Amino acid sequence: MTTTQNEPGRESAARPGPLLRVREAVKDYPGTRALDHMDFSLEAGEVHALLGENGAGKSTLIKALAGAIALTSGTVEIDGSKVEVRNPQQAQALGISVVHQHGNLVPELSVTENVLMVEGLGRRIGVLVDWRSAHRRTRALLDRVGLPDLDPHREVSSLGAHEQAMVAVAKALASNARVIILDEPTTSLQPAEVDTLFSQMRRLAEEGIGFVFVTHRLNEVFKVCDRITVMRDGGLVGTWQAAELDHDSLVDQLVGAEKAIAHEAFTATAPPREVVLEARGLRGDVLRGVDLQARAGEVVGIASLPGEGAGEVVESLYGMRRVHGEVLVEGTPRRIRNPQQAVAAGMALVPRDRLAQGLVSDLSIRENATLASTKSYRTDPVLRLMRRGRERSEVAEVMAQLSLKSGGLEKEVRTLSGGNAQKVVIGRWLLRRAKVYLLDSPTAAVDVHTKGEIYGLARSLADNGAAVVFTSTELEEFVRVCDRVLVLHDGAVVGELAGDDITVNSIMRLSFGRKSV
Amino acid sequence: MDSDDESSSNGNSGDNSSNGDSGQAAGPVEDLSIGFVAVNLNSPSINGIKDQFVEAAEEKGWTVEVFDGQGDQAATNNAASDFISRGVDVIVNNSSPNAQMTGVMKEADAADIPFVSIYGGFVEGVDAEIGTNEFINSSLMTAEMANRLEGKGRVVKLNWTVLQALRDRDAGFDAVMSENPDIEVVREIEVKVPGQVEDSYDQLTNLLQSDKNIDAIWLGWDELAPSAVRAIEEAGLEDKVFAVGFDGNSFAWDLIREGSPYKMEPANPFPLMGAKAIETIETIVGGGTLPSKVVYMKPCLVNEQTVPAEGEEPDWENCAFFPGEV
Amino acid sequence: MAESPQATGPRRETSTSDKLIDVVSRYGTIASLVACVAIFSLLKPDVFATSQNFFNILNQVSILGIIALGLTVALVQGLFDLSLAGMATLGGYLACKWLAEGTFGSPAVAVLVVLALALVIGAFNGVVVAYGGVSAFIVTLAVGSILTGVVLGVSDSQTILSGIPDGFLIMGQGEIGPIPMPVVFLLIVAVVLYVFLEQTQLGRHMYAIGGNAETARLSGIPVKRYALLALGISAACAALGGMIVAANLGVGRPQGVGDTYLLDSFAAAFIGASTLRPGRFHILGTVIGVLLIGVINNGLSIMGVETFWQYAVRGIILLLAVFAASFLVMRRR
Amino acid sequence: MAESPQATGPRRETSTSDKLIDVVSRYGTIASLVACVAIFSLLKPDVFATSQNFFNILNQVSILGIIALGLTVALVQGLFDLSLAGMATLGGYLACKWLAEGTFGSPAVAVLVVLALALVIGAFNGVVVAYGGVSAFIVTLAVGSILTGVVLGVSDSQTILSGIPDGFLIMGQGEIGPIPMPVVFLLIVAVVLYVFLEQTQLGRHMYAIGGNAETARLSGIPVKRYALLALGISAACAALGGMIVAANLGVGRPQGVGDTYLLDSFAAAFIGASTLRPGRFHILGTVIGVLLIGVINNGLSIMGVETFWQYAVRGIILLLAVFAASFLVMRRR
Ligand SMILES: Nc1ncnc2c1ncn2[C@@H]1O[C@H](COP(=O)(O)OP(=O)(O)OP(=O)(O)O)[C@@H](O)[C@H]1O
Ligand SMILES: Nc1ncnc2c1ncn2[C@@H]1O[C@H](COP(=O)(O)OP(=O)(O)OP(=O)(O)O)[C@@H](O)[C@H]1O
Ligand SMILES: [Mg+2]
Ligand SMILES: [Mg+2]
Repeated sequence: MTTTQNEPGRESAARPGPLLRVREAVKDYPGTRALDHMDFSLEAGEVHALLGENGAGKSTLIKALAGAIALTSGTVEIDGSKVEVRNPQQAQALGISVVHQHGNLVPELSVTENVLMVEGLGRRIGVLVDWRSAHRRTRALLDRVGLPDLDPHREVSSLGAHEQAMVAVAKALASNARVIILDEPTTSLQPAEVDTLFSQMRRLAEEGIGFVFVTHRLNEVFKVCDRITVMRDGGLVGTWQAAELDHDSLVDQLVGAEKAIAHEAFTATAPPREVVLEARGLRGDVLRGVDLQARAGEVVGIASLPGEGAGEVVESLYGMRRVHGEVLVEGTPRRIRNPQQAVAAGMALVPRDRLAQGLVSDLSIRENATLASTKSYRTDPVLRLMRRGRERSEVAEVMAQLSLKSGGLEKEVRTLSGGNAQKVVIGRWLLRRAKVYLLDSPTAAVDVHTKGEIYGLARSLADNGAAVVFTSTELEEFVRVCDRVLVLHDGAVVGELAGDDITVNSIMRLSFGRKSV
Repeated sequence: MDSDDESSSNGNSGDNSSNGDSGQAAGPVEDLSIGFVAVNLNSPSINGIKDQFVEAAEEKGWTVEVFDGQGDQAATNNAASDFISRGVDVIVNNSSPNAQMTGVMKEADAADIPFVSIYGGFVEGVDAEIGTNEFINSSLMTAEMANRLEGKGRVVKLNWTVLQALRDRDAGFDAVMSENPDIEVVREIEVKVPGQVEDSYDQLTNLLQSDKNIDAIWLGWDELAPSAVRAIEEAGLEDKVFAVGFDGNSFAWDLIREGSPYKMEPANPFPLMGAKAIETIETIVGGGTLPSKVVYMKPCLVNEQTVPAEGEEPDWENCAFFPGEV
Repeated sequence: MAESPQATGPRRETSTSDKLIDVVSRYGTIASLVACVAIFSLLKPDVFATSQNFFNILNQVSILGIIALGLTVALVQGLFDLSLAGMATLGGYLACKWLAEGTFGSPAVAVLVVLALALVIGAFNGVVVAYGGVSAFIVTLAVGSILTGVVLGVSDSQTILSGIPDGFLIMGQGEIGPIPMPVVFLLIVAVVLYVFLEQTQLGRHMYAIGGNAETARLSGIPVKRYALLALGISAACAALGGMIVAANLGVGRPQGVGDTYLLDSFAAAFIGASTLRPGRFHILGTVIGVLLIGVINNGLSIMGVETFWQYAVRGIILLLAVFAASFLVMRRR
Repeated sequence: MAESPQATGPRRETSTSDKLIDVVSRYGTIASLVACVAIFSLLKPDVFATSQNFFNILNQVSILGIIALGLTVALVQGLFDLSLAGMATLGGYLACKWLAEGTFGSPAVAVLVVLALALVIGAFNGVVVAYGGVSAFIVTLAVGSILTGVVLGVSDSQTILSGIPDGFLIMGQGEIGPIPMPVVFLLIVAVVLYVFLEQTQLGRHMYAIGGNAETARLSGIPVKRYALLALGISAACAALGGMIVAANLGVGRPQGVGDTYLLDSFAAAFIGASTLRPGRFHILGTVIGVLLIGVINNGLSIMGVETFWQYAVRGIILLLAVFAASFLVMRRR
């Protein structure tokens, strides 16, 4: 393992050591070593990217720093002196504030209560909550993360995913932290929101706060980070100044030279064939008459700003929303009022929210994988006994094809890292042999290597005769995988792009409602 | 009897002449092993019977194994079957309705083991049943209530007719009321069980609020007495309305002694039943004959004059039952 | 295990029909309550719709109310408290026993000692739940069984009727102006717990824990201690309810006191959870639930409806009331 | 509204002790069961540790077992079924009534009709829960109240004592070889439900729905229908249990039959959920839970322990048993 240790550039104040340092961190889970003698350090005033493949151990390291889990062995230092971080309270006392990958907010509570959960709401006359000042403080914080118009009384469950992500950031900013750790905060953010976040990070870094920033989007790394640490298999690969690396060399470090893949294109090589999916005049709460066709062999992208139609099209096609309009699969009109009918019509959904909509975390990989195709493993329609042997072998086959990394197919899905969990969801529909694949941000929180695999998968699904509908919050992905992109604005299709016309700029312009490309 | 005891006594045995006389004893019996099952020893009266029985049996040098079904009749029956197959000398049923133990009786009969019950209600197959005649008790008590009303007035009845003993009391009530056309039964309230204490209080409160012209309240059992008294007092009717009931719980005697609107009840001699059962068993096992398979015990009338001092019991042997005896 | 269904999933913009649905679902149980009152008033105007009966209903629901409000605090954190039946029985019995035997001369002291004991027992429940990791359902069931046994043992199954001082009975039988004391206690408990849950940091943390315990923990809230607090409050309210029952009837019963209220208090809290703020347990909702149950019981009893009909009709009304509220919420999801 | 048994806290563990912890937590309740058997056998070897008492215990737990196993199916989907008390009472009563009155000549037909009726009532519960969106807790509470009223009304509070044919009584009093009939029914129900939940498509779907209903729905499973199925099975088992009680006693009681088993069946299922597969309700676990409760009850009764001690000791043993299992699981998380 070659490690290039670089001295931190700025803010070399008279301190005995770096702001935060982890030495020889080890974390064992039953059957897995999630952290393996990991070293990491953070300077005041820097934005430090923590990168690695899915399952590399990034979140584990962060959870240990947050006091959410205890390290099996290893030490944590603040300003050069050893500290104990046995629980979240201690982490907070040490000035460490974290936006975790999942579960930062309590959806039932108001924005204010979430944002001030760590800090406290503040009191008046003894014990009573001083709501007025709490809302005022919250509004100020929301202002800083670019949500000046968000009503702090609103319940978090009523917010969109992107708003929730920014509220989580506001929550982290609320404390007077010296270290702010952001575990994949940009997964559900739009480009403009990402920019807002970055400008806040830079502003706070200038005030001396140290940031640890986890992402799978490498362009973000070069936009905002000073230093980069790469992890693999729970251990350290190396730490570099951002300027020392470019995109390709970073990818090499991330996935290991032997696995590195080129800027392969995943667009079609053969012309599309017959129409598999057709929707006519979809109309609903958001959609205002959307038509759509997807042919065998093509990947059709659907892009829009959040809430302006892309997500709604997917949900409507899958029966999750009541809409008017006609849906035909392989030329036959299908009545799709619920997901069950959608599945029966040959559709498959890879949902955006993997944990809440895609997986049953307490069930095994096998049981999750065959959830949509139990019918094909049962002995007969009366007794409905499950043929486990066949189930096991077919799941094993598909998961091998997807190169799933797991401790065994009988392991509970909850032990999988993000990308591997996503493969289980995709595997579910491969086992079902669906005709129409609705991939709703399938690469969210997926590492760069697996992303490539998923693009390849989308392509091979199309090549094998399926229609693939694709959405993403990363516009470059449309460019890489889609043969055609429909751009929606305010619930209507405002443009269709194909081939070389698909560019980040053209999608962006159209989605803001500018008709001409 | 507390309402949740599955006790019942049966009025149609046709023979209620025996009164403390358990026939010809046939000499002392030693070394008996007794399987004693109770459906629920939570109830003070059932527990009292058990205590007396065990005490008296141990004095004789018998061994008693007690099983408490804690409200589960099926478990109680199983325990009895178990005793039978283990070969005890006698099965004693404390307060479970015998009608629900006919399976056990058959097994006992096949194994030639006597089946004696206390407060189980007579059914075919019982070798001896010790209890009280609730139809008679109720007829007397209801008649006494009618006398107090001088044959005229408005009455409310609260009961829970699921239990046989309480049904017998109901029948006594109906019998006497049909003889008293000038007494109007304003409302017959079926109490909700469990929750009987609260329910009787709420129901009476609601009733007395709309209808102050009530003269007497008839309670199926005296667990309801404190709530009835409270409802009467709260409606400001303590000088007008009185209540009568049954059973013989000491807190009911406290109410009678204090001069509350709860005026009288027949108190069943639960403490004597254990000893009476011992006597009866001795007769049966010793080869003697019982004058009747049903041994009815005489209750004591408890009213303002006869109520025992606090912490004491009536003189079960010599107490008065008919009001005229007081 | 407990995943709140509305946490994730598709969200829609609010339309006019959504707003209407929202109103209906929020006020469904309240509408049912109003409907019940109206119907009973029409059928028995001279008896039901009197101010006396108004206080009468309040009096009759006050014990259920006090117990159900305490339970609401536990349910906010997702903790089922089944020990409240045993706790209420124990509380009422012990206060009577100690006062009748002169262990404590002053009723106020006896009441406070019982409340303190209840807090300790409830906190014990909380310790086993939070630090032992056992589900509250089974812990409180077991502790309830222990309490039932203890009170039977202590009492030798004997009911206490005499020797209970008037100073204690006043808790159940006294009045302040036209308001019966049990109602006064109900009001105090309702106001205190309302302020506690809605307006204090502790209460808001309880909602945070109930919403997502892991998020609360990661936010530095000492999650475990709150189980002690919630189950302690629930136990104290149950004991208070039990003491008021004892004071109301003037008897210290060693069994069956609390069991009467066990299922009804859950019913009230669950009705409350489909009122105003669908899916959340809250004090105002529980109050509505308690009133609904009280009005149904009182109305049916006043009309002289047969007992078996009372069971059946009560079930049907409950079903309709909650259905009215939930049906539309669900459609909206 | 689901019960969340997992507590949260600092997690620390070493891979060395992992396996041990795993074993202890999985087998904690089983170890408690073995310990109880050992202790009672030592204290009363001649009575407790006999093959006859073995069947006796099985016989005693069989009704609880049948009801608790049905409930387990509902709990797998996170549905609390409180109507099972009323359902058991109704089932036992109706079978007796119809047979005594000659409505059905054949006991088998009467039993099947009652089971079908129970399925329908359970499915009704399911309809209100799934399509009405009301929490199962309150629906089944309300329906239980309705059933209680109906059976009291139908029976006029009268117990059916005579006219019940032997062909029916055999269900509760007969034997196959040395095995009492109730035990035979328990075995059948346990095996059928075990295969159903573990080995069939429907069972698989139920676990998926219980784990994450939204995921199950998006995988094309008709989620709502499963509430009908689960509550139907639960109701049918309750009715079967009630009929076996009636056959065992030889009487049709209109009141209180099912209530005896309500809380114990929840206790058994929750004990089961901390056995072998911590956090999951499953048949084998419930069987262990039922046996544990049965052994405790039988042992304490055989020893002639005073009633109040039985309550208290039972509570303590339950607490210890579940604590043994859960404490370590929690530490591992
Ligand atoms: N609770 C757990 N039990 C067992 N194994 C776990 C647990 N949590 C994480 N792991 C394992 O630890 C390893 C590191 O996981 P971690 O979540 O830290 O990865 P990550 O780098 O954050 O990945 P991603 O980019 O997908 O978020 C993975 O192999 C994962 O399967
Ligand atoms: N309008 C309809 N016409 C015909 N069949 C229908 C209709 N609506 C629903 N169904 C079918 O009836 C069954 C129950 O429908 P429902 O929408 O309630 O299912 P569900 O349990 O909600 O399933 P899902 O998980 O898909 O929402 C499904 O099999 C569905 O295909
Ligand atoms: Mg991660
Ligand atoms: Mg649906």
